[in-house]
Amino acid sequence: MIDTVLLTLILFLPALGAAMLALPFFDSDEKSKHWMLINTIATFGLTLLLLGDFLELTNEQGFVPPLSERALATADGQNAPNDLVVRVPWISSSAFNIEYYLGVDGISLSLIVLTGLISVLGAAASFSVKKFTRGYCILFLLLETGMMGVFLSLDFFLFYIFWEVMLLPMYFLIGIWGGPRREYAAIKFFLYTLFGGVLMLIAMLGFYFNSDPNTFDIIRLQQIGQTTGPDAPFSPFFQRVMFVLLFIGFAIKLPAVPFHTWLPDAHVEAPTPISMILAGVLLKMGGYGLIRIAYPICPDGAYFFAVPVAVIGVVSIIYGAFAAMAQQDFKKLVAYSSVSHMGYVTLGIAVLPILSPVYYTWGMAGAMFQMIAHGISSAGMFFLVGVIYERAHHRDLNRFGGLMNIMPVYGALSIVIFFAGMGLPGLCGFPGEIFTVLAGFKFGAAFGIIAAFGVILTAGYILWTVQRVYLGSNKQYEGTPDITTWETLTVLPLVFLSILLGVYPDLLLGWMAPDVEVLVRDLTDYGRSLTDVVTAAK
Amino acid sequence: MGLIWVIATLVPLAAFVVQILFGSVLKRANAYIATGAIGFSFFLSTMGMLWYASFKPGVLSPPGHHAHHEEVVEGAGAAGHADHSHDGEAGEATDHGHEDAGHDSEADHGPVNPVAFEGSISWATLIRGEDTLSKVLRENPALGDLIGPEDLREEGPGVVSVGYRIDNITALMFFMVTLIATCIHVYSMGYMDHEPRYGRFFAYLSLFCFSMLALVVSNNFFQVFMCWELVGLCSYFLIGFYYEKKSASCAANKAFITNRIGDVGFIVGLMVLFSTFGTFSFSEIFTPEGMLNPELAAKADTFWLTVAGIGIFVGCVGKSAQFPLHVWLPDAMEGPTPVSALIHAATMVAAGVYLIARSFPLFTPEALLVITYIGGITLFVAATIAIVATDIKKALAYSTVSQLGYMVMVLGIGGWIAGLMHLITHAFFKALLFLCSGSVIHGTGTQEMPQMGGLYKKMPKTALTMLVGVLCISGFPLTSGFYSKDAIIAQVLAYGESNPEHTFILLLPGISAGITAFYMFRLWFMTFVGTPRDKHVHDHAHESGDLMTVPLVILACCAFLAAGVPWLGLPIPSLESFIGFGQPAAADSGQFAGLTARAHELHGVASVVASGCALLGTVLAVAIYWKGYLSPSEAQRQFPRVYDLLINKWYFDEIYRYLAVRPAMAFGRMVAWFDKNVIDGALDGSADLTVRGSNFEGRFDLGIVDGMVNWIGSTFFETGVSLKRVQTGWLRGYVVTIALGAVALVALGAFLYTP
Amino acid sequence: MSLLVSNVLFTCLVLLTAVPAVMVVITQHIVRAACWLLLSLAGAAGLFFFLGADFVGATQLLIYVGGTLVLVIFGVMLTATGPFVNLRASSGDWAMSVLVGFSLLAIVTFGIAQPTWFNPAMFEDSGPTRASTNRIGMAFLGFPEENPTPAHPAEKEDVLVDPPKHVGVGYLLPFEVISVHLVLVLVGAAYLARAKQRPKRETA
Amino acid sequence: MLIPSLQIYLLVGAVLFTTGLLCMVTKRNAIGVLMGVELILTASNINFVAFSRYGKLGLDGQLVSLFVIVLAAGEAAIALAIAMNFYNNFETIDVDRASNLKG
Repeated sequence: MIDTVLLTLILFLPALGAAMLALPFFDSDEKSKHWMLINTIATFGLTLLLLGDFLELTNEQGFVPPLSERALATADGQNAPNDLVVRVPWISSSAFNIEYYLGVDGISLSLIVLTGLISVLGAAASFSVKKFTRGYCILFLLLETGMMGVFLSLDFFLFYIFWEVMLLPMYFLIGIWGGPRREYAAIKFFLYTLFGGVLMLIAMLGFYFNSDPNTFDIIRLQQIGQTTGPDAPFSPFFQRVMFVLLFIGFAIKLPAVPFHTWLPDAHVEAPTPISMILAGVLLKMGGYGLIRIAYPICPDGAYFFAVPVAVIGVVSIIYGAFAAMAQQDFKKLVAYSSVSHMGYVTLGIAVLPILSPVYYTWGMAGAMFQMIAHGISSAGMFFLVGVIYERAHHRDLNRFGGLMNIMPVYGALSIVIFFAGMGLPGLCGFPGEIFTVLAGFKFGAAFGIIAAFGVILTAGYILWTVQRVYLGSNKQYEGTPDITTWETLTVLPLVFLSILLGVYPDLLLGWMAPDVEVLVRDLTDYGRSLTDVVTAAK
Repeated sequence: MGLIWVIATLVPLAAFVVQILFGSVLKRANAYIATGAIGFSFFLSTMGMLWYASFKPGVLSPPGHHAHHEEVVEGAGAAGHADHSHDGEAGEATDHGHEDAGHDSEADHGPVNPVAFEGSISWATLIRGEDTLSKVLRENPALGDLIGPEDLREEGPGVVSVGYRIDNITALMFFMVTLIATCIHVYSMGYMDHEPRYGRFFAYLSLFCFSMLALVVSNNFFQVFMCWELVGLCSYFLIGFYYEKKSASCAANKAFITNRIGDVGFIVGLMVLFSTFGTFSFSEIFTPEGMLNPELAAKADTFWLTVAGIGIFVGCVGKSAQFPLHVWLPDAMEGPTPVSALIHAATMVAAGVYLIARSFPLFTPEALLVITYIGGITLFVAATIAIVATDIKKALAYSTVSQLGYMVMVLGIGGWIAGLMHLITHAFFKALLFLCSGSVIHGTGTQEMPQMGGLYKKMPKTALTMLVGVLCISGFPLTSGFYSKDAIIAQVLAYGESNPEHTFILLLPGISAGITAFYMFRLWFMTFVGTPRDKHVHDHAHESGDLMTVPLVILACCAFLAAGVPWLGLPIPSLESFIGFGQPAAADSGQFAGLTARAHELHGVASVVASGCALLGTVLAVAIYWKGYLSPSEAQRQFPRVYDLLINKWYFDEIYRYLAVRPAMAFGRMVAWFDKNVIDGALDGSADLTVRGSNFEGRFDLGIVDGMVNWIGSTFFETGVSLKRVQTGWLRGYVVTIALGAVALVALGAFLYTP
Repeated sequence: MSLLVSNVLFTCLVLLTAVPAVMVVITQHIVRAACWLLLSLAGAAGLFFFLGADFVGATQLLIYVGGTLVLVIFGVMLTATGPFVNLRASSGDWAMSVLVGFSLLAIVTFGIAQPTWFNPAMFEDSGPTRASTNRIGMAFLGFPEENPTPAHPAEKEDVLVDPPKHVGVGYLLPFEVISVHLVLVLVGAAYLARAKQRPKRETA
Repeated sequence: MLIPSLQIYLLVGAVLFTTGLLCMVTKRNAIGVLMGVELILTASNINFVAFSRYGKLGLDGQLVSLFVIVLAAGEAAIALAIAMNFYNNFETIDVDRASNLKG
């Protein structure tokens, strides 16, 4: 399949499905749900196809050519065949230069596949939805298009559009199908993200008007941003200001600590599948934005603010872990654990002043790996919490206990997922955590060591939770049915991936690391030229 | 050939996977799979061991030829490079290379460095292929100056690999672990017979065996760390095996979290290695003869090296239950007894000691001093607590901690051989002791020694095998424990000679040797001799079945003979010589130069001291607990303070509860509060403010903006209303008005008119 | 006609016009007011004659005095029942209206007394234009006088002149429109004035 | 003794106008008001005719005064008809009471 069609189909198949749900044929809830599931599975299949295509791009040196190379080879308006970059002028009248510009590299591809997978599982988990099912399915599919769009877009304008597109379905999904405080949570989520989006918009326009010719092309902006010298279009000061704007915008999504409070509320109130999507995919957009946009376009800002960003990362790790430890609500605990885990992402991305591409690759690749791993483990955790919530109708940790004996299969699956979240070697949480911590140490010993202490706290709250929920004995929930086959099938891919990625991370790094390396090399080259300037000044 | 060990490692993993996936089908057959797997591993490791020992005659040289060699023949592991190939074949090719090299260095120069087989596959590739620049630099270090300043040079680990490295301590550890594990598997089939989660127990055991073996064979610190956590996980599962009991799950949590605290230290060590050396590989960090790679050492300053050493040691402190992280091990006795024997006595807890031995050249003198002191404090504190322990397993657990303290301490003073020797011998006799205690528990249904007594007649096999274990641990002559403890005392004496300032810490092993003998015999006497103290327990007691006693007998033989049979004077290598063959040069140079030789000279004195202390302790135990010359309760009354301190385990749990656990929880609550009230509060406050602002603005809108519009409208309206009055309908008035208007108009014109 | 006679006559005519007009205002009795009005309008007609506008003066007498005023007097008679004969305005009204009226008069008089009016070039006496009906008719048709300022208009009177060459826009069409209008007005007036049943007062 | 001149005519017109106005204002009788109107119209007629004689207006002044006379006749007819109707409907001829159309 030619790449244009493939990428476009991945992007719009869910939206198309959503549109078709409006047909009168889908008059029953069952039909809608099945259609949603089929649609997400088809999209996921396409993402796998995309993965295959991507791996086929490998050149004789055993590398897939970097995205920038492929993107620049694709002339405006005409596409090189099957280089997985689509570039068509969209709003080009009166020199707006907005393009329908999609492309994948290892970094975005892993997130796209993750999105596809989590969407399938989310759709599968949505079978318990009772209220306004058809509307739910439509919003769900629209949400998927939004998420795919964010990861696929290479045009900042397009990126921004999808960023906002994703927001609205999410708002309704939380606000209509959520828990008792859903309106508060939905509005909080909406406002937070919108606030971030506005900052991003400012930065976007800043880039646009400071580039010559004015462009929204992210690849082009990256090149402009990485230009050094006195006549660079983006001055250091400009880059720093833009970096702060972008960082706050993405840190809200990530979420990093001072901007995180929407997350526990949104998670607690959101229905289970939405929690899965939220934790599994939406949080990754923040990290992806940092990696794809904030850092490459504003490397000077990144260098300038490396220490504060790393501090935010470390504080997120510790703060999230402590906050998780004090929670009574199962979902809230998992939500705070997300804050803690995404702190590793921030830390891993922040450590670029190491100036050694090899070492920084550890941080960056660790951050990427952590995002994928967290997508898997936290989605699993939320699903498992949802399973027990459906049976017990509460989430109070202190009222559970003994579920291991009552629901053995559920217990076993939970243990795997929770231990993956804890970062146990052999499960997916470990590589990302350890890589970022190691790189953090290279950056500054204190960062690494304090982040490493997060390991204890994580173990503390996860084990305590496991003990309170699964261990011990409990008469109250005697006879609760074990996890159903359908639910098992939903969570099994996550369990399987947790183990697979933990045992053999090269599987993911194999296609992700080269692109991370390219990015890291660009950034460190920029940093070195900075130090050259500094030494020359001395 | 390294594949033997690789397969032997992976077999339990395969067994684990099969058991987990098909556990519901297999049910009790799990036990056979697990036992078969570990048995097969044992078989393979035996073959490997024999092969390893056979292909190099130097290994088989009898002891005594322990002359120190200035000249170190480079072993086959010299190449010591990480093999980045992605399959086993290339690894095997390297092995052949080693083999050849091994044969080349067959020259009979007495002990030479161990042959090391190595192979690895990449686990996480961050830099695909080798970076050209770093490749050039690695090959031509001299070019570094030309290429750029030091700090900008591109180097560092682009790949994290997993692999194996087989040298003599690996082979030995592997053999020990598989042997004991096999015995324990068999034993467990009897012991766990009536357990509901019988199958799962064996699955965990298989996973544990895999993790432990992978730890032992690993060729880099990173893999060690991963396995380190995995054994911790298995330990967690097995301690919490009876998870319905709150105490069990708490103990499991405690074990895991305490271990994780140690692991943070380990991670710190890893971080230092990573950022200063840029590699985790043993063969890159250490030279083949067992020194720190001077190239790398030049890059690191002493401070960070010490931090790395202490960091890794902290990991060992956690895993090997050293002071101050020893508190988890006694609690870990909540697990089934075979687990206690396997994990918490023989293998996992010894992994810390193994790691110290492994990374010995890394430790700076400062780090070693820390190790010595920690080990010394541990061995004494744990021994004292063991005196008053009444739970048979807890007594053994404290004994384990104490014995581990011996190993750690002696490693700290350069007793590399002595430490590892004690590790091996201790593994056997402690496993034996635990299994015996398990047999007792199985037979009586209680763990409390005050309820036992006079069980000898009921369970003679258990009693006799246990007596062997007790003799071994007490260090009675001819037993394995005698040799290892003797080696330790000799090392201590030798070290004390050259470092008199540390005499205090060096007294502790001797004292504790006596205490060890005392509490072990106390345990045995309280259990097996005297009058039955609990009628019910005694009546109920019975000897265990063959499945349990046969492993006991095997282990008893092993424990007795573990140190070899040097007393027979046969030309078979003793344990000491086998281990000594692999001693790193670092343990015999620098501050430890000549110490090994000196220790050899002091063997005679040491054996007298050790035996004397042990005898003293034994006599005391006989006097109190067998013959009843002295009353233990009288002693309690005499020294109430001491007794309180000991019975409360030196108040460690309480201290931790008040200093660590509760503050952490409180801090957690504080953070949650902060989150809920301050951050969210600020947020809600600002939202509220916005709402108020909007309300104000709304009012502004309503009052001013809308008001303006309304005002204009109403003004016109009211003007109209007031003008309505003008519209009087009074016709004549209109006329007047018109006229008036005309007049006014003209008057205005006249007024304005300027000719 | 000697100058003196003409002056005396003029004075009489002025007084005949102005004094009855004042009397119309002053008198309270509506019938008397009508009579005074008759005199005043007749005086005005006299002035027209004096000005040489014979046709206008005749029309004034015929239509105004003969037609309109009779109509008015009819109206007076029809409505001058009982109290309505003497409807008095209040003295305040009087005071105000006198004030206004006199100030208006003062202004107009002041205007008339402006020196501009004495500019003979602008307002010279062009002599009486004894416009015969013939001439007026021609004027209505838009045929202007040959000589706008006839030095001897008497010589030319009663002579049918040839149609002048230039034809301007005459007043014939307005005159026709007004005539038709007048007819309609009269018809309407007849209709309105037609005696009919007084409609019942709608209560509520 | 008055000598005929434009100013005298205009003055007569002014007097007539003023009296007409006063008549309109001071008469409460609708027909009285009508009389005032007639007076005012006459005043204008005098002006027109006077300007027809003095100045360059020529016959146009006379023609316009003819129009005025005709219109005054029509106006009088209509006004009287209205007055009659008013009288019929309200049983009065007092214009002060004709205030039904006020706002």
